[in-house]
Amino acid sequence: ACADDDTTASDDSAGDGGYDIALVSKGFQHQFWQAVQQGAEEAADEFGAEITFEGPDSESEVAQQIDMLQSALDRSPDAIGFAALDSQAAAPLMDEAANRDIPVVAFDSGVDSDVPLATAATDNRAAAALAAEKMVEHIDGEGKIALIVHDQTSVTGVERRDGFVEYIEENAPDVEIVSVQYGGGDHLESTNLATAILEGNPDLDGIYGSNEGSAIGVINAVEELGMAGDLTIIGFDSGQAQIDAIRDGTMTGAITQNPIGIGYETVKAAVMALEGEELPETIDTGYFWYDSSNIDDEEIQEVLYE
Amino acid sequence: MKPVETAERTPEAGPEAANGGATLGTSRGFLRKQLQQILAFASLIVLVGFFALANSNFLTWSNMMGILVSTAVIGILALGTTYVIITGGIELSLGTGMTLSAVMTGVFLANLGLPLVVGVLGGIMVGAFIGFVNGFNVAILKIPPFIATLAMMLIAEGLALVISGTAPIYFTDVPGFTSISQGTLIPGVNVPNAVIILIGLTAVGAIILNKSVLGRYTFAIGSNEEAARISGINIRKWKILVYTLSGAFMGIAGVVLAARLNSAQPSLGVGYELQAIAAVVIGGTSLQGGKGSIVGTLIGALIVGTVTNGLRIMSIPQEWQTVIIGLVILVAVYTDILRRRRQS
Amino acid sequence: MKPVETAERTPEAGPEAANGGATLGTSRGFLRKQLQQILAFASLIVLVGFFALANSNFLTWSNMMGILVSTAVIGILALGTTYVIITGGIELSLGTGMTLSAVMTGVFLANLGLPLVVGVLGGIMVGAFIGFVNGFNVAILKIPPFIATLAMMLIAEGLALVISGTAPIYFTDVPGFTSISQGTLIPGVNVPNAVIILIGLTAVGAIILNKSVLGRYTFAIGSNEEAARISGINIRKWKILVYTLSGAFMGIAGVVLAARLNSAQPSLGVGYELQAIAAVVIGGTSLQGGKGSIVGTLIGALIVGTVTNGLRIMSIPQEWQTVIIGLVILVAVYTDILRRRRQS
Amino acid sequence: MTDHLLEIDGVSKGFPGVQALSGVHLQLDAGEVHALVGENGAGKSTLMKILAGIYQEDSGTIRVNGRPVHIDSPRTAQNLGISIIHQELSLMPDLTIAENIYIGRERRRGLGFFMDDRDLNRRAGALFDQLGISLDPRTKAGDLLVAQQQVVEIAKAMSFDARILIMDEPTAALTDSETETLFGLIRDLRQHHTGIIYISHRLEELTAISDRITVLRDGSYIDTLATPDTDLRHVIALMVGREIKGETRPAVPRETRPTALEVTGLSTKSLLKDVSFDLREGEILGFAGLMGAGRTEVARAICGADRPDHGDITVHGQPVKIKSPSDAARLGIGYLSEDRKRFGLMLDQDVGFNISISSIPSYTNAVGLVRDNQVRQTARHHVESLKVKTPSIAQQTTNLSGGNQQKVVIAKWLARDCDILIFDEPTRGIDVGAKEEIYDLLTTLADQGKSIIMISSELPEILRLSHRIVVMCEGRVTGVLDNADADQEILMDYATRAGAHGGMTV
Ligand SMILES: Nc1ncnc2c1ncn2[C@@H]1O[C@H](COP(=O)(O)OP(=O)(O)OP(=O)(O)O)[C@@H](O)[C@H]1O
Ligand SMILES: Nc1ncnc2c1ncn2[C@@H]1O[C@H](COP(=O)(O)OP(=O)(O)OP(=O)(O)O)[C@@H](O)[C@H]1O
Ligand SMILES: [Mg+2]
Ligand SMILES: [Mg+2]
Repeated sequence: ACADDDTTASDDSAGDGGYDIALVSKGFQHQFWQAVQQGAEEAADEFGAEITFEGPDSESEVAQQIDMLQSALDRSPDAIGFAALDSQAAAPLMDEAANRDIPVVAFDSGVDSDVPLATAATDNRAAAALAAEKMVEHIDGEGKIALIVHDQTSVTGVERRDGFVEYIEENAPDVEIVSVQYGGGDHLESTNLATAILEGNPDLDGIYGSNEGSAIGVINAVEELGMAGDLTIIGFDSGQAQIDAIRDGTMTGAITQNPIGIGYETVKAAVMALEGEELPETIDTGYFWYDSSNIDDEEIQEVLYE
Repeated sequence: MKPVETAERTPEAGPEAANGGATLGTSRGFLRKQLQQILAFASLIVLVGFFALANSNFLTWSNMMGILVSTAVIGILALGTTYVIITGGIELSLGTGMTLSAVMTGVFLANLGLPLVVGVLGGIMVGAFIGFVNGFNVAILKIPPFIATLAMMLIAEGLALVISGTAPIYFTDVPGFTSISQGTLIPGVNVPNAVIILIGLTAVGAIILNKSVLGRYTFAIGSNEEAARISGINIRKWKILVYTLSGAFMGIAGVVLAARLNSAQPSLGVGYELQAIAAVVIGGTSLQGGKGSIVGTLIGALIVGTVTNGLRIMSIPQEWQTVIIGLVILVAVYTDILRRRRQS
Repeated sequence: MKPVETAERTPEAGPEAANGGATLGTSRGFLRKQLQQILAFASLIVLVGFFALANSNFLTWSNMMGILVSTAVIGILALGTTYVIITGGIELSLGTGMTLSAVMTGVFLANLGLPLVVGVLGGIMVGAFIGFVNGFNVAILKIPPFIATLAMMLIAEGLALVISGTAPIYFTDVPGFTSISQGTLIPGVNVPNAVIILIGLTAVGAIILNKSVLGRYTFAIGSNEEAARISGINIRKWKILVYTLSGAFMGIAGVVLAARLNSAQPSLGVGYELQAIAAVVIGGTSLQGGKGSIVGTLIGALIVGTVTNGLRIMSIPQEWQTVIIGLVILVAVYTDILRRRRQS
Repeated sequence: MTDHLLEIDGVSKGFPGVQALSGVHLQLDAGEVHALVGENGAGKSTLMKILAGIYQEDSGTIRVNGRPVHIDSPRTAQNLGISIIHQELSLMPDLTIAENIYIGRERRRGLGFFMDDRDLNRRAGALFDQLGISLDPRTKAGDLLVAQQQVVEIAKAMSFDARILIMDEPTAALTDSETETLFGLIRDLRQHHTGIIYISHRLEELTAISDRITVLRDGSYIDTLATPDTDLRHVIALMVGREIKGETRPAVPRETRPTALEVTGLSTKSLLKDVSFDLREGEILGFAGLMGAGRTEVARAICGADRPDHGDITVHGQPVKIKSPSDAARLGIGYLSEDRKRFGLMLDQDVGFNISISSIPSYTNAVGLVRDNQVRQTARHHVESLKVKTPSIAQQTTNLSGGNQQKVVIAKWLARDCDILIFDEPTRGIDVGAKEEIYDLLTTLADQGKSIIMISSELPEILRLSHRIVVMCEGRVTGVLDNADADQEILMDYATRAGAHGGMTV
């Protein structure tokens, strides 16, 4: 809508050497997003760009993210990296970016729009299915399990829940999901949730935590109840606590994405776009299963963060 | 002694003129009073000046509109709840009640395919109904406002998720819906409708508060509920009306939000109540009740919106943004306190 | 009339005995009053009974301890802030202030490697200092408590992130730290320390509120600040002390939280303030000030903790859990209102 | 015989722990001023609140013009033509005077949705003209002094054109000249056949204004007397059940004693100009003056409640800086405010709490905990010695009658044991019997060596107790007199040396 205001926007800051790239992510306080930022900064150093990195307080704050994207556009950066909490909500701003010739690279999960030139993301559904597969494997194909998910409505929350649940429904008829609850990724809340689930279902065989905070909540609960080792715990993402729990056997294993890679590839793609190079439509940054057997592999160590 | 003479002298110029109490005034006096209040908040002007100097992209038309648009939802919530707070109450179901209104608007328009006007009015009515229930619980059942609206906050949060099936409802197939927030009514001038709605509601809200019966009784109840009761005012009725009015504003905020996001997001909204109440209190309305102003509330919301936007534009690291916003609120309010103290 | 004779009759049995105003009492009377308050909240007992029938796993020792442990952090925050609320103030920096205390405990113990006791006391002192600053802003600068503590909420949130470098601080290398929450002091009896701390602080808190000069002045300030001032009470000093005390509780909550999570999570804490204030208000303390009780606060926190746990144990879908918790709060408080009305 | 305008028959009302009224009778005729008297807590206000629709009677009947009525809300009372001036001031501080007066009766415009504020102010202005009140209707009620609020309450009650007008201690906060104006108004109303129930503890007023007197004691009806045939001493005897001794004057002057408090050059921007006086040990120093003369402001400045712009204070010869009431309290200065609701009481706390709150640190044990037994003992002691009428010290002060609340505030300062006591209108709203007790108390305290400043708008009271009298007018001290040289005329002369303002005019 504001196309006529600002036609010369993208020329402004190229003068002082680097490109100005604004990244609007889905969060900033959590370790995962810090790792994405780290990767983005590495790429920025490498390609001589300047980046800013912002994200809303939680993954339900769609409106706050839209405000951040709006402010980022008003700053007239050379390119934008965007991890949409809700693609549709962002559609008008995507159009505005297109009108103002600001290239957009999507990251973390796809943006349902033809504006982004490329998407650097993890396939969350497939990753969650892998987690489910490992769960079934470790509880020998039967038993009761529960899910602690970080969000009920956000894309990542829904995909990591549905990918997991669908795999179980299709491949493991003898596995019963007794409870799916949501702790907002808050460590304390997730701990309390997991405690209550374990109290209510003492015969539980496994729990899956869908992000770092959720997984740590499960570990805390199991340790407090003195049940470490009694059941299979599958986590998601990394961080010191999960790594420690995998090493000491409390946690069976976890799925990790490649957050540093996501950040790196996003900035790299943005720079390439600004230099006029062709971009692949999707840049799969991949996901990995890690447990005590492969945690020290170089390939795994590269994608873990503490 | 000449009582008439003293009564005629300086009708508007008492110490109240600036402190937002209910004062009597002619239409001219009314406007002047509202303007005075805007000027009173020097902090807002200082902030705008500061950011304009710090970053050349700040003082563009597009960014000014951006600030207003991003203030719109919190601002509308805050306007409505100003009444509740002046009665000495509080409204914690603002955020999730707004979400429930947005979800119901989605049900009316996207799921049931009702006509645009009907669906929008329906959404606003849902907000008003939530407010009515709050008012009933507070005025008739005598449940403390904090508890009544806290419970409603949880109930609305849950219901929004239940009704929407925990998934956003999209308005993609509802033509014209997004233009409620994003379109522009005034041709040629690039002012988004969300901004026009915010300004319009401020005007309407200020008139209701300062000139209407409801407004007068709002102040009376907040000032001394017992005295208002023994003066023969039907406290229950007016309190319910105040909460219902606040609910209607909440419903409007829900519609504007949904139109902005082109979707009803069922898990949005927790925490908005605190931001809205903060805007009201920064704007000079007292949580003790009895004192307050609608224009002050708008300014309170704009102060927060401006700082947030300005810091983002300046690319300050996000953790520092939070610290700075905290400090700015403290300084802005303290300056205002000092100014008033000097005045009296 | 024979005032003397009547004055001797049933010194404790006035209508206040149950409503949490400050009353004078003997040590026996004091205990009796606290017990009465526990019994008063029939709703809690009804709730426990209901869940016990609904799910056989509910009424186990381990689950009871689980409820208490999961109530501990919010409960401790709520205990401290009860004082602030009785003075007529409010404390919004509870959640993030607690986080900042936890982070600083991490800095002291994990980063600087100070001895356990020093680090823990340091963390508590950080909380007390945050409270002190709040008290200063409220009592000396006369900034309304809502604003002063809202600003502090943001400042503490930002500082926790800045100081920790937005990464959790782990206590893995601090021997004995986790046992502050998870260990058990009393050998043989399986009561986690977090629970012992919660109960202990309730007892200490109730004695301070009901038997100390600070407690008496807390009620006086909340009842009528101006009258308290004219009565020769140094309002500024005692208000600062009240906020500092509340801050110390916040610091303790931070340490207990960190010990429970074995880490200081810098992004935790937003929203806890509302849960804590809710516990206080459900427990019968009035946001208008002047009325309140520590035991009531504990019960308020337990009501919320019990319902949350019970619904989780029953694996009710989470969106319905929220709705039900809202309804239970409404019913519990309304029942209590009815009971009091019938009593008088 | 025609029906009475109002007939109260066998009305009873109980509160938890208190039977406030039992079987009370009262008849009021058109054009009659019917005085209602009784000790503090006798049930006068309760009866009036029943008529005003604030409380409902437990049993008994009320008839208006012979028709039995059930007054279930303030609105019903208004519709029956009953209007009341409340004893406890009940204005909405954030609203203007005009808004307060016409609340609920505003003229509306625009489909009944908007207020006509111009009309409101015009009506209030006209009302004030008619009543001779010089207040700006646009002033916030919260900015008014107690006396001015009382004037507004009177104006509000008058604005109803009521057939039955209840006045619950309307003159408690007024000085003599304003009282005279009020009496003029009452006589007017009597001409217009309004029935008036008049409650006051200033018994001499009854002779001046009332036609009949009904006496209540402990919630029971005692007797109704025709004023012209009645000796006030008889009324007092019926009220308190015993004889009250007559007036005396203090004998021994205290000029030779050392100075306890010396104030020099006290000034504030708003009002006070160069106020200087001294207070001797063991002396009662009376402060006389009209409403707004600045006596309260002097007291507030001395006790640190407000900061004066200039002025020096010495206590027992030592120059002191008093920045807050807690400084004053530490120096042994206590201040009993004229506005007990705002500055005196914590209404939602109990009697024991209120009595002990100023002195609570002196009841702590070794670990700093309050010894509640001792607190209770002290509280009971004061409740007994001041004859505070309360079911127990655990009663909330908000449930006490006005006069008994006043006694609680006095007890608070007695418990604190100050050397210098400033009593601002200490007998406001207190019954004759209790007044005598307070006079005795003040005299005893002075004899024990305490120094007392007594601000009062009742000249007889000042003349009776004070060793010396300071008279103020418009913020200046216009005279300091020995009691022996003073009488009411002389005091009034000094008090009007610069012309009064801000109240009802004569
Ligand atoms: N709401 C209430 N709850 C409990 N007791 C009450 C209440 N209102 C009045 N009382 C009691 O009823 C009795 C009568 O009080 P009331 O106010 O009618 O006395 P009064 O004659 O007006 O006294 P005063 O001259 O002091 O104003 C007193 O003992 C008082 O404590
Ligand atoms: N509590 C107060 N708040 C604000 N102003 C006050 C207060 N008390 C006194 N004043 C100011 O002091 C002036 C003089 O009033 P003050 O009460 O001192 O007179 P007074 O001689 O005690 O008369 P009275 O008590 O009979 O009304 C008032 O006009 C007012 O401006
Ligand atoms: Mg009375
Ligand atoms: Mg005075």
